[in-house]
Amino acid sequence: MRLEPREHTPLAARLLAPVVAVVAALALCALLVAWTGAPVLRAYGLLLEGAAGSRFALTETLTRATPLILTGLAAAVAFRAKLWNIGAEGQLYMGALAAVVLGGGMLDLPAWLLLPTVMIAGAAAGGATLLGPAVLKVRFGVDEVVTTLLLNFIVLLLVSMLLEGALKDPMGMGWPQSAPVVEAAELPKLVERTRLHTGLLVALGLSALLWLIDTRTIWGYENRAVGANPRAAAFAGMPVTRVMLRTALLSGGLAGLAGVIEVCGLKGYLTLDLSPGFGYSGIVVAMLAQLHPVGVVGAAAFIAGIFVGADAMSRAMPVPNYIADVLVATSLLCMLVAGLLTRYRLRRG
Amino acid sequence: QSKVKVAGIYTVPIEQQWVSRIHTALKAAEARGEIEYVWAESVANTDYERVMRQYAEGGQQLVFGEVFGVERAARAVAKDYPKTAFVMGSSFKPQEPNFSVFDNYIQEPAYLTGMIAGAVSKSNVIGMVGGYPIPEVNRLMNAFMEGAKEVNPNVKFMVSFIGSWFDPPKAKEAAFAMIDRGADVMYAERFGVSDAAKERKVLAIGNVIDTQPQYPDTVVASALWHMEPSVDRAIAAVKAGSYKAEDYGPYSQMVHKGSSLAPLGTFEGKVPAEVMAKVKAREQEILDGKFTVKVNDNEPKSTM
Amino acid sequence: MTSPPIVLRLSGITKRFGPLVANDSISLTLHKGEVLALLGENGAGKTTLMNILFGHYVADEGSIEAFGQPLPPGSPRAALAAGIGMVHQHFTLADNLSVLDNIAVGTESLWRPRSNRAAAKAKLLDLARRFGLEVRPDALVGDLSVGERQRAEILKALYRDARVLILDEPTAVLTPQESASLFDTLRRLTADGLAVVFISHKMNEVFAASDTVAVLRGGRLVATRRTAETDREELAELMVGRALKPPTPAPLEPGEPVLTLSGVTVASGHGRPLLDGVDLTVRRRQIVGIAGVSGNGQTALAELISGLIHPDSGTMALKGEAIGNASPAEMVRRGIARIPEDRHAAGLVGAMAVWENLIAERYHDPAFQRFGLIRRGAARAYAEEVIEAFDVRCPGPDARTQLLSGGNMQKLILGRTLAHGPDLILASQPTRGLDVGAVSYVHGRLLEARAAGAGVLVISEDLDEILALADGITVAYHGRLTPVLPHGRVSVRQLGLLMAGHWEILPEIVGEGVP
Amino acid sequence: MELLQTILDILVSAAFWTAVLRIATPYILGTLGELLCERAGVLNLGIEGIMTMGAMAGWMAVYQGADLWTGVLVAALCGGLMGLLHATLTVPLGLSQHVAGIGVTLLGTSLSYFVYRLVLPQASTPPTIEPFQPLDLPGALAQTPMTYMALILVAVVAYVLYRTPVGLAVRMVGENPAAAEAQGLSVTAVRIGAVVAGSALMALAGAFLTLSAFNAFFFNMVNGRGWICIALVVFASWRPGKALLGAVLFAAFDALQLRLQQVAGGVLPYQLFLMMPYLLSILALVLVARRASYPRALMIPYRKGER
Ligand SMILES: Nc1ncnc2c1ncn2[C@@H]1O[C@H](COP(=O)(O)OP(=O)(O)OP(=O)(O)O)[C@@H](O)[C@H]1O
Ligand SMILES: Nc1ncnc2c1ncn2[C@@H]1O[C@H](COP(=O)(O)OP(=O)(O)OP(=O)(O)O)[C@@H](O)[C@H]1O
Ligand SMILES: [Mg+2]
Ligand SMILES: [Mg+2]
Repeated sequence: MRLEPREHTPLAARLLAPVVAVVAALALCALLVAWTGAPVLRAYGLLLEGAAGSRFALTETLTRATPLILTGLAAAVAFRAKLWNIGAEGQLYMGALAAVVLGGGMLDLPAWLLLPTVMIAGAAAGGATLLGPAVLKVRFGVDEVVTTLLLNFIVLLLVSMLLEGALKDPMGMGWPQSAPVVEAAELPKLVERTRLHTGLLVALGLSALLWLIDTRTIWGYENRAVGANPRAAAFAGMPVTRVMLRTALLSGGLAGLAGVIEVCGLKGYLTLDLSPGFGYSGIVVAMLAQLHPVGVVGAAAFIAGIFVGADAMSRAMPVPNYIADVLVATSLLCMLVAGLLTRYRLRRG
Repeated sequence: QSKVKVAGIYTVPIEQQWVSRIHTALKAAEARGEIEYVWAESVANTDYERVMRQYAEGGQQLVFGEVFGVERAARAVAKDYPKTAFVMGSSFKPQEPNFSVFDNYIQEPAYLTGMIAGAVSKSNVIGMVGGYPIPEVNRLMNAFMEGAKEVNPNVKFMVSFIGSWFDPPKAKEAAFAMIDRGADVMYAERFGVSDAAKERKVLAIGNVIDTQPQYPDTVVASALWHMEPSVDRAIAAVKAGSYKAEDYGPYSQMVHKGSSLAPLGTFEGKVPAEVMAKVKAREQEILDGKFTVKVNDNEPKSTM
Repeated sequence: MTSPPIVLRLSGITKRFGPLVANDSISLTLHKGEVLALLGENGAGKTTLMNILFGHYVADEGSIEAFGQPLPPGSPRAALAAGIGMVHQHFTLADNLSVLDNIAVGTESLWRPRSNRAAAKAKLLDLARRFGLEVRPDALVGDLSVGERQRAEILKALYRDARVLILDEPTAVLTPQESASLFDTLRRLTADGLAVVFISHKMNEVFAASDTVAVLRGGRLVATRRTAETDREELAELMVGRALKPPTPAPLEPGEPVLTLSGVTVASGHGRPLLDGVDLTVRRRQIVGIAGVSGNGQTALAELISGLIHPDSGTMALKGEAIGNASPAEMVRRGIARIPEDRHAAGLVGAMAVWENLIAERYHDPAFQRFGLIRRGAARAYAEEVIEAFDVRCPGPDARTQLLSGGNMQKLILGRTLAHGPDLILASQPTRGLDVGAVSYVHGRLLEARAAGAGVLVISEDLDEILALADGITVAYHGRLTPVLPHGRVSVRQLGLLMAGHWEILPEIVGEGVP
Repeated sequence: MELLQTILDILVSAAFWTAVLRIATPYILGTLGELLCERAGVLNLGIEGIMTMGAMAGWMAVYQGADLWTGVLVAALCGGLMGLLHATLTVPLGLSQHVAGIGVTLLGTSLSYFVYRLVLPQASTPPTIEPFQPLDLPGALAQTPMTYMALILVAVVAYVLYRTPVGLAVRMVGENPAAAEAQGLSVTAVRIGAVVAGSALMALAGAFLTLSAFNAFFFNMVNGRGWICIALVVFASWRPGKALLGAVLFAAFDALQLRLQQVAGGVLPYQLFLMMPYLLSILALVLVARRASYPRALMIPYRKGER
């Protein structure tokens, strides 16, 4: 047996692949569910209901998808340029840090001015965080997988230090958390009486914008060329180093923005557990979307839906709630294989 | 139908000491047939609000949990579900009509364990290993240090934090480092510290839970937290339809049996009698309201 | 006369890649001691056929017999066991491992508790002596010259006691001397009873070394001839399916200088400089060829003129204007057309479309962008023009560049660089690995540009190419260049000596009155 | 000055080096495992999950009544299985090693928690086992058998890689898979084998935490140690000997910061000390980066018959 590339994938196959993947993942996890003694079909019915069965479920899925879109874009942008940014988690926290510093009352601006300022600052903070590893990569050839990974730990410790020190909320009763952002720095809700906030629109807008940049501008053109073959790009006269650093700023910026949006849209202030690994999940999202900026939206919604649904299901059944993460992981792996089968066909010999 | 439907929402696994006290108390109520109990553990703060809403929508009458990282959101949820009773670990005030708060205010027994520790230390060096310097930890450490200094003014403290709740091997290493530098009594805020003490044959002081059965030759004394008074009170109130927002903090105090100094157990007779007499006296003063242990939430620092 | 026994029999081999039929029921036989030359245009299916024989690919139809036994398909291990050895078109050596490791890997049972390196080394050195293949067993492959790697590849096959040796374009990257020594070795091997299949685009090698020629075209075997009974013209016609006549340069009067290097030195960071006080002038309507064994500074010179590196001392002037540390983009702007040495690695972005590669050097041009937005329509239209003008065979401007054959990739690069009437053309190894049809196309284009007034600098390790094109020849050795010697004044023998560093003969050539 | 004296005092104490070796053990095992995978050309970001799996499975086996060494074996087997999953995805199927790895980490972690909770739903004080005890040897030699096992494994891996045919095959598929195939080796088999073996080593690193360093399984207890191993492999330039050195250095920084916290902890935030090992790792990387010679085929999938 071997894999042979397909010249073109039938649309049906492309549409069917995710369905098949999810069914396969559900079938695999059915074994685990059955092991707990819970009725499998009912469990999965509850999963679907929990992910999309009500207005509440839908808004919750989208709320969780919002930061994933941004960290997914961060990974997609970087990976396209072969900049292996595994540090979105740290960049997210740097963005959140900037948000609570500037949005916490330091600037007295009206909302229409304050929000963009905070967002830009958060993006800048995230971008600057990735700039370091990017410079080390182009200047000294230091592997960025490792530096960005290590920076996550450093950033988290830095945030911890600030939350117990300079940024500690005087009203927080000693708990290591920042003061909340002022009302003008809060993102308005998208749907009343839910958690869904306008950060989703920002994420969607950016995804579309990045797609436009990617396909329509010389920036995107340079990015793709440098990503695919830096040597040829340099030979043709493209500013490879500049593209690398620009990509780092953009990717880190997007991750930083995810932090800003979590703070300003959802939580209001910063704690050490702002993100349950959104930075890492972003990589998953980006790869599921095959690094396509618009595909990232779908992939983020998918990952969020599986998690939210499975989490809700575990609550109504005697199933440990870690099933949610197991399902996300299994879906991811099945999705990878299904994606492969849309690009390749199996042939004997 | 008379069973109260109760839910627990914990941001950490139920093995974590703090949460285990709530979980155990609720389990006991369930075993007595008073409640139906469901729970979710390791709920990330981002997801906390959703889980609260889902439980409230799902008809849970009473919800226990800890909202230290999600104070604002949790209080908003409580507003949306006035029929549901929330009893949450929190550093703030209760919120009308249905949001009650509690915390591990067990500084009193912590103070008493400090007295014992100060007395049994021969090197006059006590080591303390914590996860993060949060108020819940600080106030106990500070009370402990005060207690130790009362009986032994020469005692010095080493303090470190390992930056994690769940890394016993690391806590153990931190404890080893202190024992290497002369500590002969270890304040075991994290799992792992007592193990180090046991291996090096020095003493340890327990915190929140009683671990003497596991370390019979190591753990001298422990400051125990009992959530039962709070839990039982809340359940009774819900059952009676008289539930209202209130501060359950006091029900963690010794006088309400919300906390206690563990019996010396295997160390009975090994701690100098005059010290134990002093400890007993203090304990009585506390119960009588004649002595108050100061609540100090600041990060404790090494004094070496 | 009884012919020697058949060692290899391929019957009805067919291989499809999706819709493409790479091999179309090909049958071939190979006899003991025979040298079979496999000829064909780029993409004719030669490598595919050999990959099937060696077990890298599995044929869709057909069967193979080696020494009378059927060969199990799809198993290089079985092929090796049957005595078939292959030297691949692109070397299959690991740079970070030693020569010995590269040769010995896979020859011992994997579960032996210890490699027997001493025995392996002894066997290798013995083989090397017997066949006159000098090697350094403990050197890292990454430190070897191309010729040494070639020898390591052949030794790999011999080490396994190969009775049939497949050589896929073995001379494509060799210098004349190295090629000659390779053919020496081949003679010794065939005398020893080895049968050889070798693939080449170079006609003179076919005639020098083979007993039989098989010609593939479009995946089909179109002819098999005794080498002694055919000639160049016939083979070329069989290959491309039409008659070819090589372009002949018309004599032209060189114009004013377009490129002047004086005393240019580029340090290497350690040891000998890459370029050492190079003086060179290229004039309009003149083709200057740089001959030399690879690794004598040609790459540095090409990178210098491409704008990728900068001189540490000395000056470089274009059309009389000194240029400092210009970037590649700057060089393009100044009218230099640059054809890179390695079209896959440096020339093109394989994952991008043809049109995107065509505008790669001038996408800032207002014709192709406005306010940073790419004018896709204009760029595509332009690409179609170039594709037409340069006869690039591809499905269209949106085709992925990866899927083009080597010859068409080269035409794409020519189109990208020559379409704008450059003043100077830098062509590094412009026809490496191309078939005769493609070679004559490229040469024709370079000559056209010369006629149109450009100066052309050709860097090539293929002496035939330089002799066919150049008006003046300079030889690179240890980072230095000889003066430009007029074509016709210098013999192949003299060039060979200069390439080997015997510059003491220079006065006898230059003394005869070179300006 | 006084601080310098303290540091010197710490560095010359035997207790310090005992701690260093103990802390280093999981890093040694994890780094060896990752190194083996990467030497064969496969980046294994599943390490964090595989370590968690090893920690859980090994402990669970012992808790269910197996003896300690059986626990170690069970951990290695589970790690090998996770490795097989990663290898199947990345080698014959050639899927992105980054994503597959992160997927494996996610799966390994969540599956471990799921199984632990399913088997021990009532646990509220974590149940414990009787772990490996340090050998009764003087000074820094007083280590548990697993630490000695780790040290022996460094030599074993080095020997296998550099002195045996199978080791050469592993290095070859990591450098140039096409060349390995042309020599009759099955790239797929060698890579899968290396990833499975490497993952088993990673699982041992996890098992050390629950069978040796501590006596219970905790959620989250691997606590980023796997990621550190990834950095250590780069630091080690993909050499087993240097991996040992790197792990010991990192552990030394960690042991030192634990001790310095108590000396200077009064003045500086404790987070600065915790940061120290990470910062120094990055610094070390900058210093070695130029000389690192990584396996050329690392992260490049190889599919037979494709170019
Ligand atoms: N792995 C592959 N996948 C798809 N198509 C392939 C593959 N290998 C070869 N081909 C196709 O088979 C045809 C024959 O290619 P092959 O490499 O055998 O040509 P060749 O005669 O060796 O050419 P050259 O002289 O350039 O080396 C090519 O046109 C190509 O389209
Ligand atoms: N990855 C691939 N998938 C499908 N077809 C391919 C692939 N790579 C190359 N080809 C096909 O192989 C054919 C010949 O390509 P090949 O690389 O052999 O060119 P070439 O003339 O040998 O160039 P060079 O001599 O520079 O290597 C092309 O027609 C192309 O369609
Ligand atoms: Mg070929
Ligand atoms: Mg070719």
